[in-house]
Amino acid sequence: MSAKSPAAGPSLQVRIGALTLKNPLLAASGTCGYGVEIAHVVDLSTLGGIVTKGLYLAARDGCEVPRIVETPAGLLNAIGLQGVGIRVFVDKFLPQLRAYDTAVIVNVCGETVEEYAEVSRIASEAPGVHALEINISCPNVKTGGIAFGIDPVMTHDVVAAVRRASSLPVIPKLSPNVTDITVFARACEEAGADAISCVNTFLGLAIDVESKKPKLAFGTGGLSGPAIRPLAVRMTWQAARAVKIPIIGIGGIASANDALEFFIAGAAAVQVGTLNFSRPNIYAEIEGGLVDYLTRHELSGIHALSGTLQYPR
Amino acid sequence: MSAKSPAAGPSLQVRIGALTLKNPLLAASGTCGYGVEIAHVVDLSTLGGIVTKGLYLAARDGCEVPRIVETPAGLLNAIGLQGVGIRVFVDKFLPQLRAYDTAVIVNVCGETVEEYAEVSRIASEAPGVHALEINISCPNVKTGGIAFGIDPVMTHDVVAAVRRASSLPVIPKLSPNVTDITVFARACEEAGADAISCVNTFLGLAIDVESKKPKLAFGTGGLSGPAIRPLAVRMTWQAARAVKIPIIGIGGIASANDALEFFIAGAAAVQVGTLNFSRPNIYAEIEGGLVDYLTRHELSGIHALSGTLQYPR
Amino acid sequence: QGTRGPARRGKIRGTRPEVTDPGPAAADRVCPLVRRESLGGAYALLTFEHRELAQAKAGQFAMIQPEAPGDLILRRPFSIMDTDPVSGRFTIFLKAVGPGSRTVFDLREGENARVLGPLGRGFSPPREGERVFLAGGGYGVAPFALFSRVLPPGRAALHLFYGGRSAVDLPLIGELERRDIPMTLSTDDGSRGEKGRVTGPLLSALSETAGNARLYACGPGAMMQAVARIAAEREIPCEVSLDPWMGCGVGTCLGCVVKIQEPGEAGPKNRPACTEGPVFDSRRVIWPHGDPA
Amino acid sequence: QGTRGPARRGKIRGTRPEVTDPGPAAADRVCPLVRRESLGGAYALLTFEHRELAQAKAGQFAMIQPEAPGDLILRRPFSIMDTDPVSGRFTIFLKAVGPGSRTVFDLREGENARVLGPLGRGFSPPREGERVFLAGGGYGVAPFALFSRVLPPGRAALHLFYGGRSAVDLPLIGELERRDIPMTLSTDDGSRGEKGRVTGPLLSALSETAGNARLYACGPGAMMQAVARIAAEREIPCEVSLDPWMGCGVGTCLGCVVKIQEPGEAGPKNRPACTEGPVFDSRRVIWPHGDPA
Ligand SMILES: Cc1cc2nc3c(=O)[nH]c(=O)nc-3n(C[C@H](O)[C@H](O)[C@H](O)COP(=O)(O)OP(=O)(O)OC[C@H]3O[C@@H](n4cnc5c(N)ncnc54)[C@H](O)[C@@H]3O)c2cc1C
Ligand SMILES: Cc1cc2nc3c(=O)[nH]c(=O)nc-3n(C[C@H](O)[C@H](O)[C@H](O)COP(=O)(O)OP(=O)(O)OC[C@H]3O[C@@H](n4cnc5c(N)ncnc54)[C@H](O)[C@@H]3O)c2cc1C
Ligand SMILES: Cc1cc2nc3c(=O)[nH]c(=O)nc-3n(C[C@H](O)[C@H](O)[C@H](O)COP(=O)(O)O)c2cc1C
Ligand SMILES: Cc1cc2nc3c(=O)[nH]c(=O)nc-3n(C[C@H](O)[C@H](O)[C@H](O)COP(=O)(O)O)c2cc1C
Ligand code: FES
Ligand code: FES
Repeated sequence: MSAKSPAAGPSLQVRIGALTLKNPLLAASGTCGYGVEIAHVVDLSTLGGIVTKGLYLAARDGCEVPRIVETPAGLLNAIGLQGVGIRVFVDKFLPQLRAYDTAVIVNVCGETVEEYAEVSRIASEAPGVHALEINISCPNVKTGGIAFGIDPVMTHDVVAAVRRASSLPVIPKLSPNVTDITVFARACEEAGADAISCVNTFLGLAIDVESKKPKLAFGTGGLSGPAIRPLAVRMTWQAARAVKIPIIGIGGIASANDALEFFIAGAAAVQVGTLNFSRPNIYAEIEGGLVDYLTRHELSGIHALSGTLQYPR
Repeated sequence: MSAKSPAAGPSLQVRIGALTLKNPLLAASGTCGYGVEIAHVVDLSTLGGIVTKGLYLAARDGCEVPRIVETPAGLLNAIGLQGVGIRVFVDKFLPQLRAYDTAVIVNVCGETVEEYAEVSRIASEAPGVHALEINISCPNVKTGGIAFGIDPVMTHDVVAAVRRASSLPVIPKLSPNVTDITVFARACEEAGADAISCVNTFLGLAIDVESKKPKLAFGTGGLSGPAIRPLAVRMTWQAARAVKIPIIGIGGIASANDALEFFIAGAAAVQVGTLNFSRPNIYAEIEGGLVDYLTRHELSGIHALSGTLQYPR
Repeated sequence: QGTRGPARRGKIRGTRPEVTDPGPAAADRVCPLVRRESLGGAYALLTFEHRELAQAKAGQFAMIQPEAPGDLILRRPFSIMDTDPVSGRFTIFLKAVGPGSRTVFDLREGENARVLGPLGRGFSPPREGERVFLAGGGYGVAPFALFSRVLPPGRAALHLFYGGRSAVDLPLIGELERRDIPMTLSTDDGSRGEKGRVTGPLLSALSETAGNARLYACGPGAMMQAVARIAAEREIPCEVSLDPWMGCGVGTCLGCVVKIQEPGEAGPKNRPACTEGPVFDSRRVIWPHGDPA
Repeated sequence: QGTRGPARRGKIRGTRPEVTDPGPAAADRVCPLVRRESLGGAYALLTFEHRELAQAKAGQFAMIQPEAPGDLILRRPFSIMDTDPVSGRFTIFLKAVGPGSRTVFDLREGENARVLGPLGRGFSPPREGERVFLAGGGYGVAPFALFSRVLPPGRAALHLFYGGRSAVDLPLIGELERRDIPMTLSTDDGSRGEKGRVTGPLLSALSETAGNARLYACGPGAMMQAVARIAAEREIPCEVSLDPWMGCGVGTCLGCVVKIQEPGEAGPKNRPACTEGPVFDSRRVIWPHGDPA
């Protein structure tokens, strides 16, 4: 990893397994579509990478509306992985995405281990896909999804199958809805994962008291946003100490300061999710804040900050 | 349970096992001291009950400061169960508390199963204690605490031991830091619990990026406040469907509407925690809101609202 | 929720002209509030300054929140009611109904708002010689202010049916009169204009209409659905502007999907109203509650 | 963090008279802001109206937040700087340092604040004939405004040492002069008053003092610790007003504990500063960083 000298300004470049990102800021899955949707609002080339909306083999229509509801400092969503399917993505969107200087990471979904493997194989053969994020943690589908992410054995099976099906960096995305995240981090490492995304949304429920029905048509949903940040930072810290592979921190990042918490906790890179909806240009602000911080603290690069938390015990 | 006729106004009376509360609003453990501290700010007789700060056999000095830090719509705390010990509580505070028309619930802590049992025995023999809340879910102590709450077998052992040691209603308080809260709810029911408190705080971490140290002296802390409400409502709903004993809903209640979400999800009563700090008089507001809602919906009492959620599946 | 298709499927004429100027590119801008006018109760007119946004097309909207940090995460969508490309200003008509609209409602002159826009596909222009009938209610009447001003020659043949529950629910009358838009008012309780729904006067007008007509509806769902039904029965081209709950405005959150069935498709698909709409050919819309009796 | 005990333990005289009027009972009140005066930069004086709170004792504080809902959960503690029992008003001196103080700082006249107070144990009055020396810095000087006004006869013998980093850090000079409190100013950079820390002029004053003296310190931790040390060495009674981070103000959150060792106790105990303080006999205080060299 070419860590520039402070003179040349701190380096934001990071390595995620075989993948090198020009900066550690990624747009999280499900919050930036297939990238092209936001290309006119934010310059994709300023991002280290974008993670696509979850993709199965076939197209899916997702849940009924309402699909999103705001909660205190949070967003509860049950989209249900509406998507065009991996083939349409490869044929229609990927070519447009390649015009931008940013890493393209496909968020892989499946109802069976075989589907995960097949989607991964198709994505891997397409030119312009840089890595696979394995979504074993979506709380908003009735089959698959989170079921794979709360059982260490199933987690291992899915990751191992994808590992066999692809030579791209494999990045399982963990569910926070577990007692001990380190168990799942280790299962992923043993199954051959190159990195770990930490974390997906927390299972929540919001109720409309007048109708006595859930506010979301699906019922429960996944909680994201600043509300969950302290929990996501804690899990990132736990996971980073449990495994050797890099951790991508995710959860409630709304400023450079928030991102710094994840790096210090042990993240090698971070993803911004919910805040894409209200602050599409937040990346420039975060990048500026990181450079300023690294300069003030005389660090050669962001990689030198990862895992520097001074924990009391 | 004497459900008044709508004419006489809706009833707020609820039963928690053998314990009858004149209203379903309790002050949560650790957020109202031993009750007497707030007696001059809020009329304790307007509360259904108060749950004491966690009590061990001996007095404890707790964690170093900083012990609390604000997060988005949340509060992260690591107090470390500072307390006077059960005997001093019984001798010094309990007599003063008995002057008020409110149920006194002792929050029982222990480093061993035996200590839980002994604290429970002492509390049970003291006149004026109405029930025991078993704290198997404090994330801020190095021994005991949450360890008991994230292992169903240990949960069962603690609850069973307390059950044997006391004839008072036994109310284990569950930790939300688990994959499946229903497993723990059932373990409590099988061990003879009369009700379940749902939930304690979520394990979180906040980092001061300039010093690269946790913002709390203890390191990690427990997240509470509105931020966690959707997660606590979901767990209350899951627990209520898993067991027959009543559930006491806890987590981020800041208004009558928030409390109603818990009742509809299946809670028989609720506790207000963090909001005691900023809105000590919130109980009157919540009680007024409940009565208004029950009247508008022509319900005989709050008991008739519990578990009325119309879930889509 | 079961969803049924439209009652009758007449021959579907392509009602959206191939080339519709999409308007200026969307971007996230910070705009100062230069004028705030209360229209009484929860209603207000807010005029912001921004060159590009002042180029917005009729029917487009923007995602807006105060620049000052608040306790809400998402912005809220508001239609561009009117623009002044010369002075570089645009106006929204706002009804405060909850926390999000309230934060915008509470903005004071001189304060800034974050405005992501202009967004969405607006109304398509009528064809030469078509008689244009507009049906508006609630905040939905807002975009017709701009729409009616920018209409090509056919303008004279335009007529607006503006309805609400009661007189107080027609706060925009003054603004619309100032733009001298021919109007027929109606209220459910008869406290202003004709008694009853907008569809009443609309129907009688249609029956008196010789030649081609085109409908545009924007307002409460039930009203738009009723107008769509009238259009379907008479095989009159009709556009409706839907307003599902929106999270991002740019097609990424998929929170705003509506069921749309394009010609030749086996069944309806969930499509984001923020990018494929908010204005849709009413014949493509599968209404959530099926057809009204 | 290891914590060491005070350097020397002289004989400890009971410095807190048995009966100190605790002031009016604390309660949660909604108070209108009747006067807001900026003192430049991040400093402001805020005067609220409330009969009971206007009875607060010197050294007491209140937990304050705007009545309008915001995105913060906890209130913030602020000392009662002065009161006017007649008009039923009280004033706080505020420095905006972060989000919580900022929300109070941003209050406009006419808006309401939730004020929980008066809270805590204030300063104990000096004994007959004692010379009173006050050491204040930062917002810590605020409570001395009220304290000096309500002092019994001994008043003449009072002197305030007001110090800060630089001249701009002494924004309260005007207010204190208006109450003609005898003052000696000092700044670290010498831009106003004597160059150096407040302890400099305080020491020389003490050396010139015949008879009994009593010290009161309120300000940055290091300053209070230095004053406490001076008092300990000379066995002069001294009270310090501590300001740990506070969550509730009433003794329930236990977020504000400080290490206090009462006479006869084996070791220090964590005690809530909000109820047992914020004013403590300096000899009971175990400072977090031990004694300064
Ligand atoms: C394309 C579009 C254009 C719009 N144009 C305008 C406009 O010009 N002027 C204006 O005042 N409003 C307009 N709205 C509606 C406005 O966005 C909502 O009123 C606002 O988002 C409500 O948010 P809130 O936080 O204030 O209230 P919330 O508390 O979020 O909602 C208040 C109540 O309204 C319901 N609600 C919320 N959003 C919507 C919605 N979009 N449609 C229907 N019901 C909703 C909620 O379920 C709740 O019952 C438009 C909406 C869309 C989608
Ligand atoms: C008894 C008491 C009396 C006080 N009287 C006044 C007063 O009269 N006028 C006034 O302006 N302020 C006073 N303060 C301090 C004031 O309460 C804090 O500045 C405020 O709580 C900071 O909160 P914030 O959200 O604005 O800043 P935060 O972002 O919470 O804090 C800003 C910075 O200050 C630090 N900090 C926060 N609170 C404190 C504290 N209590 N002590 C030391 N450092 C802190 C934080 O760690 C952070 O580094 C008093 C505090 C106490 C305990
Ligand atoms: C509307 C929405 C849709 C999402 N869709 C996906 C998805 O398709 N696949 C996935 O792995 N995560 C998905 N997520 C989770 C986010 O990628 C991210 O892990 C989570 O939101 C936490 O980050 P945040 O707090 O910054 O939003 C979604 C989140 C939201 C809010
Ligand atoms: C400062 C603080 C101290 C607490 N102490 C205890 C405790 O001693 N025992 C316990 O069972 N729960 C304790 N809790 C947890 C609360 O009782 C409650 O379960 C939690 O805060 C969630 O409710 P809330 O969101 O309304 O605060 C504490 C919470 C806070 C914020
Ligand atoms: S509002 Fe987000 S997709 Fe339409
Ligand atoms: S501030 Fe809560 S105990 Fe002192």
